[in-house]
This record gives sequence, C-alpha cells and structure tokens, in this order.
Amino acid sequence: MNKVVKNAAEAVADIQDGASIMLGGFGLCGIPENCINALYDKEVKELTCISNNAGVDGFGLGKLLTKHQIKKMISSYVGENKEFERQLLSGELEVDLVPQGTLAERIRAGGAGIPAFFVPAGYGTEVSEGKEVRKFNGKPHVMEFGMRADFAIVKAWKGDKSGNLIYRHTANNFNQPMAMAGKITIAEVEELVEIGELDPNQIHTPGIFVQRIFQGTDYEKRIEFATTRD
Amino acid sequence: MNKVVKNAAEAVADIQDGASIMLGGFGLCGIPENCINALYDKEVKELTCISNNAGVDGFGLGKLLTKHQIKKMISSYVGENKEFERQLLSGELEVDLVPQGTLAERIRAGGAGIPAFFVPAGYGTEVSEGKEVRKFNGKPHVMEFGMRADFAIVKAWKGDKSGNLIYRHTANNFNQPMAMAGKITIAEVEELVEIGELDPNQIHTPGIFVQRIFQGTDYEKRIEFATTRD
Amino acid sequence: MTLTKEQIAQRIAQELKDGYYVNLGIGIPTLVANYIPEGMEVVLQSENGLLGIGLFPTKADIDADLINAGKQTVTHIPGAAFFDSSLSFAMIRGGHIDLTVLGAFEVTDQGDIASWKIPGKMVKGMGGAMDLVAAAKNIIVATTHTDRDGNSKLLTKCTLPLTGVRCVKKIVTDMAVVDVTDKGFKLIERAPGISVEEIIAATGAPLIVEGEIPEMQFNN
Amino acid sequence: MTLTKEQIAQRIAQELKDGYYVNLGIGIPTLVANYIPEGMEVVLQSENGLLGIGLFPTKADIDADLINAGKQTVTHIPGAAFFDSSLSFAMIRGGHIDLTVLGAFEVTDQGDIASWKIPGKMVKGMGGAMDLVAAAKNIIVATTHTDRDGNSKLLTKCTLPLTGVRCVKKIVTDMAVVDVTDKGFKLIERAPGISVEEIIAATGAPLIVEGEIPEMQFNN
Repeated sequence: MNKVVKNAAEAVADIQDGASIMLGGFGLCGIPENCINALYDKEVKELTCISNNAGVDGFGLGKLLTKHQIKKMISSYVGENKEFERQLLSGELEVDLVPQGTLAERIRAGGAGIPAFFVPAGYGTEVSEGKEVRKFNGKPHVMEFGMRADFAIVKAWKGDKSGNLIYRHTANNFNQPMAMAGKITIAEVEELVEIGELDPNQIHTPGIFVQRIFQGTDYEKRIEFATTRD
Repeated sequence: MNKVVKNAAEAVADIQDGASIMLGGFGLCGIPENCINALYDKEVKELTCISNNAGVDGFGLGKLLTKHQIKKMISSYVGENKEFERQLLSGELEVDLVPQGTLAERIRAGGAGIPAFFVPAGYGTEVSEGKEVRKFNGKPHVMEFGMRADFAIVKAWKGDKSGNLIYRHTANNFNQPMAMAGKITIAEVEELVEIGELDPNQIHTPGIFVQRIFQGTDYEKRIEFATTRD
Repeated sequence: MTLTKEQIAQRIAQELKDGYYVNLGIGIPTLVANYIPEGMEVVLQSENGLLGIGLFPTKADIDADLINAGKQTVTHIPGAAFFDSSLSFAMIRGGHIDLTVLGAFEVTDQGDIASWKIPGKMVKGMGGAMDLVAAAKNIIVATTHTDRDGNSKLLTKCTLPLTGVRCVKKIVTDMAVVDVTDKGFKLIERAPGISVEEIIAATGAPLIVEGEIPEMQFNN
Repeated sequence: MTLTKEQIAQRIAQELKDGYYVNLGIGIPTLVANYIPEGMEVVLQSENGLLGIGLFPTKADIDADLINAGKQTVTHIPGAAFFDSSLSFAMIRGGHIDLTVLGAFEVTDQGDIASWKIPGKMVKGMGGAMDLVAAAKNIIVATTHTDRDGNSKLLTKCTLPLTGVRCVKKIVTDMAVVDVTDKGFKLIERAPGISVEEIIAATGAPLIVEGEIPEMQFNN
C-alpha cells in the first residue's frame, strides 16, 4: 500500500480533460496550492471544479481561469475575482451556486453514502426551484443530493504515509469533507511524517479516505485581507 | 456562562419521569458511569433511552433495568443482558432496533438540523417496513429521520470549563454524535481542565454543544471481554 | 440624526445575553463584536470553522491559516475550537447558534430577506447566508433604513432574489429598531432625534406604532 | 473432511489484496486476521471507531478504552485512527471499505443474507450488520455449509428475517467456495476430500458446476 507520490505533478498526472475535481480551502485559506499549480502547468481543460470559492485573480483557482481550464464551478461564493466575473458574464463559464452549508453537507453526504437529505436552507428562494420540498415539523425543507467527484484535492498541515491527515486552524474548512468524497483523493501536506508519528486520537481525516499523498513545497499562503489591530 | 456543575446528581437533577435520553458508549466502553448511577439513585422512571447497547446485568444501563426505570430502548444491539431479555419478552420493555450506522447518522442528523435522509441499510428487511423507499442511482434507499432527545449524556476523556471535549480511543463512539443532539447535553469527563488548556485543533466536540460539564469520579471502566494474547 | 454604523452595531450589542453563541455577518454585523458589554461572555462563531473568534491579530501574529468568514485575519480566544465546514453548518443548521446578525438589501414585514444577489449586476453567491437565515433561532438584520436613493429597505415584498423567507425577527437600522411580528413591522425604538413620522415616511410597509416610542439609549 | 473454522478463515484470507481496508465480523471472520499473508498490508476497520486494529493486548497492556466491535480488548497498529460512530459508518456506507467478511444463518443464490434474528428466540439486534451488507463493495460470508441438523444454509429463499438483499458476492463454507453469480450459486472450489456430489447434496439451491472443481489450497 504505497500512497506516497513524489510531487504534485505525479499526483495529478491522470487527471484528464473533463474531470470533476473538488478542491479544499475557504478563500485562499487551506487551498492545495501545489496541485493547483500542477493542474495549471498540465493545462488540463473542461474541468468541473467544486470549491467554496474560486480563488482571486491569478492565484488559487483564479490561475486556472486565466487559461480557461474550468468549464463549470460549483461554489457558494465567487466574489473577489474579476476574470471570473468576466467569464461568467460572457457565458464562457458555467456556475452553480450552492448555499455554503448545503455544499459542505452534500460533499460529506457523498462521501458517507447518503444519496439525498433535507435541509431548510434555500427554501422559498431560487435555490429551491425545481427541487422537492417537504415539511418536517411544520417547516419546509428542500431535498439536496450527495455529491462526489472524480478527484478530491485537499491540503493538510500534517499527514503520514498511510494518508492520515491533520489540518491546522481554519485551514480545515472544506478539506475534511472533500477528502471523504473523491473517487480518488489526493492530499498535499506541509509536513509528511512516518507512519505512527501522529496521535491516532487527533486524526481529522483517517487514511482510508486518501489514495495519494505528498509533501508540498513553497507554500505561498497568500492572505486575502490582512487585518490587524495595530 | 457557567457550565460547570458539581457532580452527576446536580447534572441530572432536572431529568423528569418520561424524559428521552441519549447515552454515549459502545458496550461498556465510554459510557457515562457517573450519570447512569445518578439516574439510578434518583429513581427517575418511564425513560426512553437511546443508546447503542443496554449495558450488562447490573452495570451501565443494565442498572436502570433492575429498577424498571426504562420504558423504551432505541438501540442497535442489546445482547449481553439477561434482565433486558426477560423484560423484553415479558412485554415490560419496548425496544426499537435500528441499524448501528443508521442510528449514528440519525443522531448526527438530529444535531445537525437535517430532518431526514436516505440510506441503503435495511432495504428489503423488516427495518424498512412502512418506510419510504426510493431509488438513487438504481439502488433502493430507505428514508430515515433525524433524532434528538431531551438530554444527551456523554462521557469524554478531557473537557474544559467551556464544554470542549476530547474523547480517548474507541471510547469516542456514540458520544460525539450524541453530544450534538441533546436539547440539553451533559458531559462527564475524566479530567476537567481550565479554559485554554486544550488545543483548539484537537477538540472533538466544540463547547457550543455542551450545556453542563463535570469531572466524574470512581470510573470503574468495566471490560466486557478481556481478551489477551498472552 | 441617523445612526452611524458603529451606533447600529452598538444598539445590536444590547440584544446580547451572557453565554450566547453568535454568528456575525460581514459589514456592520462584524462591528457588534466591539460592543459586547464588559463582563458578558459571548462566543463568536465563524462559519469557516472557528468557535471563539478573538481580536484582529497584531502584525507580528498574523497567520494565514486563521481567518474569519470575511477572509480577514483574526485570532482565537482561549477555549476556542476549530472544525470543518460540515460541522460548522451542523452547528448553524442544528439551531445551536443563539443569535445571527446579518446585513440585507431588503427585508419584508413577513420576515423575508434579500441580501445576496442583484440581478444584472455581479452575482457573488450566497455564501453561508441562506443556511444562517434558514436555521437561526434569532435573526437580527443590521442595515440602513433606506438605500442611497432614499428607497426604503423595509418593504411588504422583496424586489430582489430572496435569501430566506419568514426568518428575520428584528431589524436595527440607522433610524429605528423594528420588530417583525405576526402582524407586521412594529416600531420599538427611534434613533435619537428621529421622529416617528420620519420613520414611517422612510418605511415601505405599514408600521405598527403603539404608545410613546422611546429613543435608543447608548451608554457611551 | 470439512474445514475447521481456522481453515475457513485461512481460505478467506486468500481473497485479501495489498492495501485492502477490511471489516471482519464477529466469529469466524475475526480469525481471518490471523492469516493475512506475510508482507501484505491489510488495514482492519472496527465499526465502533478504529481503523487499524492490532493484536490482542498483553495482560499488562489491556485498556478499557480500546475494544473492537465484538467488545474484546484490542490494540491498534501504528498509523491507526480513532473516530466516532457516525464517521465510522460514513466509511462503511460510503463504500470506502474494500471487503467485508461476516457470518450468516442463511444465504440465497440471489445474494440475500439472514444473520441477525431468530424469531421466537432472543433478538439481540442487527448491530452494524445491515449497514455493512447494504454498502460494502465486496461481501464474503463465512459459515458452515449446513446447520447442526444438517439443513443447508445455502438456499433459494431465506426462512429467517433478512439482513440485506442481493449483496453477498462469495461464500466460503467448511465444504466449498461458492460464488453468487447472476445465474445463482456457482461452485468454485471444494474442501480437500469433499466431492462435488456431497456439496450439491448439502446445498439447498441449484449449484452451477462447470468443469473440474479444484480443491482449496492451503500453504501451511
């Protein structure tokens, strides 16, 4: 069982045009920088990307937009990105907007073998158009579907060679549910350690969910809004 | 915001006859011993207990059975308990058997505001009788409902005074989802520490889910099947 | 005179209670954190996975792995917890948050809210707003009473795409505190120096006015 | 001669592949862990919240907080992970387990299985069996071919309450290895010294027999 790959290029080598890919991160926090760069270099196209956000101009998923590699985005919030806006308004890019909690739960459900579930979010809005609505305890709920993807690409703080992952602070976000939902899950980590070095009680993502892992390099960890009190 | 109570007696003081209570643990592993003993001493009756198992004769929930305090059990497996069997066969006790994964998910869903969801488990068996069945991707699934309880009583390894909990090894089991699903959640912990002593990245149950917490005493931690290799 | 953003936040802070878990939206709602009464313990949840938001960091403490839902760098308080997005929204959807404060383009006297999309202009997405409004026990909207053109944001029907229906409980604007009741908008307080008539004129829906309407009180 | 429990387990172990994540039920299935081929990495999942079951502990190492789904004390391997029951069944339901081995009272040539309840006698509950059989990609049943009275456990229809339908892929008994195919039971191997005729006689459903049926091979 060898899950360790050399680098991002090897990890994404079999991602083909037209693939669906989940990418962890919230804004630029906890995004799999190495793999995004590798997808950029590889010039794979027609991608369906499931990611809470779409990066910023020229960084994160915004990088893939510059080469028109993304056909469709499934996200909850896609502000902060002018090229994105341009492609959306010109019809080059398809966007499916999903409430953030529903998005997170659809991903978890996909990984957990739950094909559908009901949530209150979106009832009475355009999000519920065409969807099954049912009342529970007198309150209307919308049926939503579990979601999987050909690949899930996540970024963790530490990982071991059997694929166990630990995230740091708010860089966890969508990485943890997405790791469950990839047909193939690729994890890039800041520090790859030997098997047995992580405390089994502190694993956020057990290794069973991860098929490939490598230690990333040169993390830029760009900050969107550096806000300080001094 | 003072969540700390003195002991189990204070923690369960307002649990009334007829209450529904979730109790964490798998077999005897990770059960809230102190609170079970307090419920036994308090002689509260007509309880609906949601717990994966029903303890053994005279220990864990088996103790409450000796005083006929339980009206109904919702569990996945109730072996290892002769008094339980007797009360069930004599009709003194009502039992609702739920597949273990469905039980865990119903509890999580209850805590997560998901009123209903679909699972494959139980389709074609007596578990799916009278339930809505629907095919997803060609495979039949059964609709199951989220579950909450008046009280959830969980046992953790460490907890802080704001209710953050960390479980140890397989003593986590149902404690973590149940902590989310109590209208009032009571946590007993082996070690109660000051706020700030737990690493925020290692919290299993964030304090928002916990309304009362105390440090338990005299944990017996009885072992059902001590199996050794020597 | 109409309130400043800071005063709106200050008035909303008066709705806080000890032990509350609160989710503050982007904009004016974020400012509420600055006015938590001394000695009161209020824990702020950030839907990107943090319970226990602290102050903004010093330049030296800035950490790219620690941001709020507005993508600003933050710190965490002692006793904080980090978690993933699905657990974060389990908290929200499951009703574990005591109070949600968010901004709005429009609110109706039924409690409907429009806050995420202006057709024809850019659509940024709803983020977590739809989940928050659909599930929170208690929702306060922080907004100006009218838009830049003087049109009321308090209406009988939203003209913009909805974020949620029948969910808003209270509105704190730069002119008034308005409750959303079964019978519609009810005026609770006025901004200092603003008359009931001015508020009625600025409100695009019937407004229940019972007895004397007190001015908002600010302690500092 | 019919196989011992250990030999059934040993034969099932031949179905393992490097890198497999496996859930072993109580009884004969648990014994499969003793026959994992040397050098092969197989990770055992326990549905009570452990990925990476190790050996049974020494008396000195016994830990009440570390048990398997059969409530026996165990240890964990390096690289193990602990988690709660809902995540554990997310793994199972989500199809992340490569192989599930479990016992049965009855199995049909459609792949139906009855394994949890004998009406009139005690009902202990299904535990995690229904979740496992409904979701596993690959399910092997470990059982004796007949019950104590000589009645076949391999049938065209279960007489006992079902655990799951159309889910079992392969059955390893003390007499034979039988695949559950679209066309029904198909004999794959015989226990050493057991004839095809004996197996047919002990099987309560049609059995497809094509060509020579080899004897099971045991390396030790």
